[in-house]
Amino acid sequence: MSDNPFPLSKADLLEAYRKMKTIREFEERIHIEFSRGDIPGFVHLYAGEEAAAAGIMMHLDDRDRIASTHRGHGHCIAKGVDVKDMMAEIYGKANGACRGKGGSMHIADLSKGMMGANGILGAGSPLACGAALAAQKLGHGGIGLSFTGDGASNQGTFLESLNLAAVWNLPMIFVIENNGYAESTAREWGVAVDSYVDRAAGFGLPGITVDGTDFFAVYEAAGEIIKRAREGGGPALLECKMIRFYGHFEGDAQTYRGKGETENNRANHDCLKHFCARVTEAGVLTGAELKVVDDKIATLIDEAVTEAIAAPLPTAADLTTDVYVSY
Amino acid sequence: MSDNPFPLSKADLLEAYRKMKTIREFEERIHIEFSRGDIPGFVHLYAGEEAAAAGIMMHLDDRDRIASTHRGHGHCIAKGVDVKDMMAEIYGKANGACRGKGGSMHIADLSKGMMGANGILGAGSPLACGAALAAQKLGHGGIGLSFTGDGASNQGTFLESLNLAAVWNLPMIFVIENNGYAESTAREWGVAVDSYVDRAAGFGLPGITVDGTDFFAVYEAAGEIIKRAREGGGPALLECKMIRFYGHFEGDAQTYRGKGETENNRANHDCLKHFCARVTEAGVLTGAELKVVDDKIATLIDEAVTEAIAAPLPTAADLTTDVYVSY
Amino acid sequence: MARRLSIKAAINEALDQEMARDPTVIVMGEDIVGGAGAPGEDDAWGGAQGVTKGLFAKHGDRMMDTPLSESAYVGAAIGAATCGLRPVAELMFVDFVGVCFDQIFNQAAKFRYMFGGKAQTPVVIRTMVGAGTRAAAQHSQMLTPIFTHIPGLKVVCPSNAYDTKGLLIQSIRDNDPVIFFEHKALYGLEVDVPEESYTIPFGEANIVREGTDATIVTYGMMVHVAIEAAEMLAKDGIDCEIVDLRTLSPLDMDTIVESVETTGRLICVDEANPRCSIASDICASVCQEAFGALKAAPQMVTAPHTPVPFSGILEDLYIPSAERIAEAVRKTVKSS
Amino acid sequence: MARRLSIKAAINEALDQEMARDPTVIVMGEDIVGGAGAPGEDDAWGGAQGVTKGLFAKHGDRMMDTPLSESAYVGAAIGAATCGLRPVAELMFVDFVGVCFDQIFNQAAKFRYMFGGKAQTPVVIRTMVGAGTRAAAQHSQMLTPIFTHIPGLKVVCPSNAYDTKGLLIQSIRDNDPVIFFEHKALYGLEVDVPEESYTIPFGEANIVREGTDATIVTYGMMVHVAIEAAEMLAKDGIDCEIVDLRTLSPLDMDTIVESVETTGRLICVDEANPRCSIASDICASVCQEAFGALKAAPQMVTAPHTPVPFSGILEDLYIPSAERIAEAVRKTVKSS
Ligand SMILES: Cc1ncc(C[n+]2csc(CCOP(=O)(O)OP(=O)(O)O)c2C)c(N)n1
Ligand SMILES: Cc1ncc(C[n+]2csc(CCOP(=O)(O)OP(=O)(O)O)c2C)c(N)n1
Ligand SMILES: [Mg+2]
Ligand SMILES: [Mg+2]
Repeated sequence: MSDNPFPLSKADLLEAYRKMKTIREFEERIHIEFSRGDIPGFVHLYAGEEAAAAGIMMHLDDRDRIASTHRGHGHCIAKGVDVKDMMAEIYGKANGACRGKGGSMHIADLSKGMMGANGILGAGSPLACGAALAAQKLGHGGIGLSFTGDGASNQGTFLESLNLAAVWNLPMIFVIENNGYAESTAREWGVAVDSYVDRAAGFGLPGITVDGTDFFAVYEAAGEIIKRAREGGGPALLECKMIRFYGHFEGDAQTYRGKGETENNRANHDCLKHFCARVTEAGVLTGAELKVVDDKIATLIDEAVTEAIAAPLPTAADLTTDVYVSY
Repeated sequence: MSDNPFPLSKADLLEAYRKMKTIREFEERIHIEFSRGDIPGFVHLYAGEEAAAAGIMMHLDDRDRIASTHRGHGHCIAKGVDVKDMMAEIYGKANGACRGKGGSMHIADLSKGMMGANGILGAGSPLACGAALAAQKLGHGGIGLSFTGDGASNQGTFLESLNLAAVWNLPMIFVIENNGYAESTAREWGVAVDSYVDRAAGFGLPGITVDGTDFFAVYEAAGEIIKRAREGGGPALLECKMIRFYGHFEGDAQTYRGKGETENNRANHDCLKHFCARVTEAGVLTGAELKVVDDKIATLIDEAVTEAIAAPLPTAADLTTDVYVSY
Repeated sequence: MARRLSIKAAINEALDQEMARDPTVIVMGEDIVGGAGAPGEDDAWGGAQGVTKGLFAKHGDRMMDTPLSESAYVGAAIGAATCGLRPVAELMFVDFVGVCFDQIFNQAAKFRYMFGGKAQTPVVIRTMVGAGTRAAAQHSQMLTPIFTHIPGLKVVCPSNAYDTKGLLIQSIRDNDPVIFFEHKALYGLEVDVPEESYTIPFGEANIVREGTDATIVTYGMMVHVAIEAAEMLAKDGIDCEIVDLRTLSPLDMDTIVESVETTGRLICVDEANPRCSIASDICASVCQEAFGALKAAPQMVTAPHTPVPFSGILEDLYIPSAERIAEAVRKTVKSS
Repeated sequence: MARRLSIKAAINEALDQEMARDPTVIVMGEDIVGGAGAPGEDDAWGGAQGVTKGLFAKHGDRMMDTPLSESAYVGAAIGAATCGLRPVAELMFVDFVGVCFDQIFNQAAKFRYMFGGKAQTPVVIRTMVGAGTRAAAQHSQMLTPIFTHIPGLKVVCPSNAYDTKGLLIQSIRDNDPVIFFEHKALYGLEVDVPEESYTIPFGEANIVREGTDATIVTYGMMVHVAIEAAEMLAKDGIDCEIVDLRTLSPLDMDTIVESVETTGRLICVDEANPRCSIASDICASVCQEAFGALKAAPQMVTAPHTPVPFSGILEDLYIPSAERIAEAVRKTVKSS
């Protein structure tokens, strides 16, 4: 076996792979279960975008807080939220991550630094600035990080946050997940500027654009700006250009896509395939090693679904609890 | 008398001077009347900033719509709102521009294209985009224009509007009135970026910064971008660096100012003095000609105050009218 | 000629007819056309629920997809309304109002008053409300009381396709800002709807069921739940009158009071949260105006004082049920 | 040791004491220090009304001036509250809430429920309310009903300096999001206030005047107007009890109902607009819970269904007056 040309140890590479593959399997399975009619509500899948979540989250620990979007499963998994708790939540069960009260769009686990998926575009950025502020005031070395879609990058909440983070010099990272679409509308139609680096510059923030389907590119760029933020160097923006494999939400007929667009994406722009090729070609990980991870994940997801289906529903008493800490 | 080196006719120069001087006299008089205790509520004076309003408004007519700020008197006067109606409004009288219901912060006259002063920072920009949209759809060649303070430039409403105007290619001009302060706070403290041209660029808009105390600089820059917008060339941003002679509002002790700051501003950075010097030194207008304008304005303001004081108050019946067009 | 039409189709038809009739009517919202700038189908979505599908083919660039900036485009619709257009802006879910509330409650609602009667703002804001689709706390709210509280807004919430068409056309022609609430759980519901254009005046409630024993006042989806309750109660010989408010502001107090004067019993039903709700608003007004007519304590049936839960079992308990309404009616009947 | 203290001073003292006691308390808002980056005095303003003046000298960078971006900094306060701080964010005027409402009603208010009880958000949002200062339609609103409608928020509106200090300290220590309403017309009002730190629990109304003939329920500035009305009525032999709610959510229904059971008459007074108001909320709840105790139709005295007018003569008519309250009381007394 050759030398490791990557900036991650073998163990870390396996961990990164585990994150990405878990997200992929989780989402592919939900796609199937949703189409069966078993999963209620709005579900937005992260499949295809895994390298961004994993490449960033490899640099974070439980001190660090992230604020996510409506498309939050990938962020949750990469940040360490329990997969079975998530699945139970998506099924609306009493043992779910939010005891069945939140659902796909509101999964949170503050103990893991996951401040919540969010049903409101742009809402996570001010909240993550708050996390960054708390880190700054409490001095624990953590950072705040928010994910924002290309479409949501036009929300005033997000834009105001760029300025706030800049003037307060917060340890804050803004990640733009540019998957080219906001629902059915092309990014170019809703945003007049080509690069989010320019947008960041207009607020006094350094920015960087990377190929978000390339785990290593994300990992490297994120590592640099996260390190700087941690050391008091202030906020930055990271644009990840990426690809959404499924529709906007489950049930989207996607007639706005070009002919063969999805097939081409799956065949040629799959961040997982890309990662596997890189690590095996470099001879750092073997197909067999990856397969071990795959098998564990397959079992985990199977169990998660089976257990979620079998889990108890909330009861009537749960309806009116948890509105306040004290009444 | 020498040739006219200015891009305005003599008549237009006199009109520009009339606008600026009327604003100055209006504001100086309100300052006095307010300190007497005769004027109720919040009053924010535009004195010192006249060249921006006049330099821009010389290019606009009644088709064009402007959305103003809390500091709106100057915009109103420059856009042609009746000075006596304004004064009566500020005194809360039944014959005021808003029949006494609006006051200083809400003066509007849609027939003159003045969509309203506004008590909410940033709120005017979306509204003016709507005016620009109406102009675009109705094809009457008008434009929309909003004024935004340096402080208010951090409001999401303003920032979202930049993008909206860009993607819809609206005939829309964003004017940043950068007077260096937001209330008592220095601009640099609340905005991390030096130039609003950069901020505009981050949304795909061309921008330009001018010395807002120089009428001719404002006139020229505004003329160019307004012409382009009118011709379908799309939106632009104009930053005017300017000086607020008085406090944030009437009653502000201004202890945040530097020693001698106001005296220096009045002595050396007075846009009116600057204008007068330019036009008389060029020999285009004489002191006597300006004096004629001054005298007319002095009489107008005197009458405006006297008549406003004498005017009738609204009556009880007025309290519940004008909530709806139809009930 | 009437045909059976869903609420969704009635909205589409009302918009279509008004756009055809009046060139100043424009429609805007997120993905209300869909597919803009994308390689595939134009008009790919017609809004998140397909409500505006097909209008792009007929009305072209008067159907405007917006960037995801509610403050900017709702504000632009409002501004344009003061400048000669009659925009209909779609706020996909009412739950999103928090990012653009200022433009609605401080700008549109107040222009006419602040400007001394010299402005008019004929804008319509269409928006989805209501629970029942497992969409959880940020996509299921009513929020009707918040808008009804604000002077200067007109607030409409129809319960069927006939009213939807007539009230939406009225909303577009009305010269005041109108918030038009569409209950997402009712979109598919069909009734007879005339092909011709027609308006239903604001401030006229509809008695959807006549009865003598108790008056149920409600609106939106709850009209149907109240009807179910009334049918249950009819078997027990309790005869309910149901008042469908149709517009929450202006409010048709005359019809409500008249009904209560006949029945002597009032049950206010509201899918919104209980505090400062439409239910409490009507209950209080009736108690003040027609106290003498009441034979028993008025009852309010509302959602609990909680956000909307995700899990279906909890959401079903959250939404006022026919059983709860029937129980409230029985309480008023028993206690007098 | 008690001294006479204004509401303004009471707020300042409560913030000071809590910041001294708990290092996780931070205070933020626009110009709450003032003079930041400017050449002159630091701490130049202490907020638009000087309420926080002097706290910067004692607490330094835990007093944070913010850019003019309410969504960003109110949201940051909320986010920080879920991460170990206890931020007190000032929204200068409640009228500005339209630009940051989402962070309050969809985020802070709903976290605990949406996350299944696993989050807590100890944030306080202090904000000025009320009319009377000729500040017109966008700087004079109450909007209390809008916040009271939202489950997950606690809503406080004190009427005097004693309550202000105790309720603000409670608000800071409370683990739920609190909206703390300060009536600008009351800032200067002085009463005896102890120097020591103390809390007043939420959900406990205060009977500020005992009486036997009628119960006036109100809060904020209207408490003082109600007292004036009660004094007028006392001359006619009508003896009013006045309930000062202090917190609008949670609501102390027990105290209200108990009082109405004694007096048999209810007058709800609210400076807010009438529709879906605090007045209608309480009126309706009392009618439902204690109908039998009412000897006469309950009365509501509120602002009219209009924006707040600028001209003093109109604004004075807009604000509920002692005369209007007295008239409403007389109506209930006469009619029974
Ligand atoms: C304030 C707000 N406006 C609109 C929506 C509806 N909505 C949900 S997701 C979405 C598209 C978001 O696109 P983007 O930000 O690019 O994220 P992506 O879905 O591509 O990950 C829209 C319009 C919302 N949830 N919140
Ligand atoms: C949304 C909102 N936030 C805060 C305020 C209070 N306020 C009024 S004027 C002002 C300062 C504005 O500064 P700037 O935008 O620079 O305008 P200037 O006063 O300098 O003309 C503030 C904070 C407001 N009116 N609206
Ligand atoms: Mg996207
Ligand atoms: Mg300024």
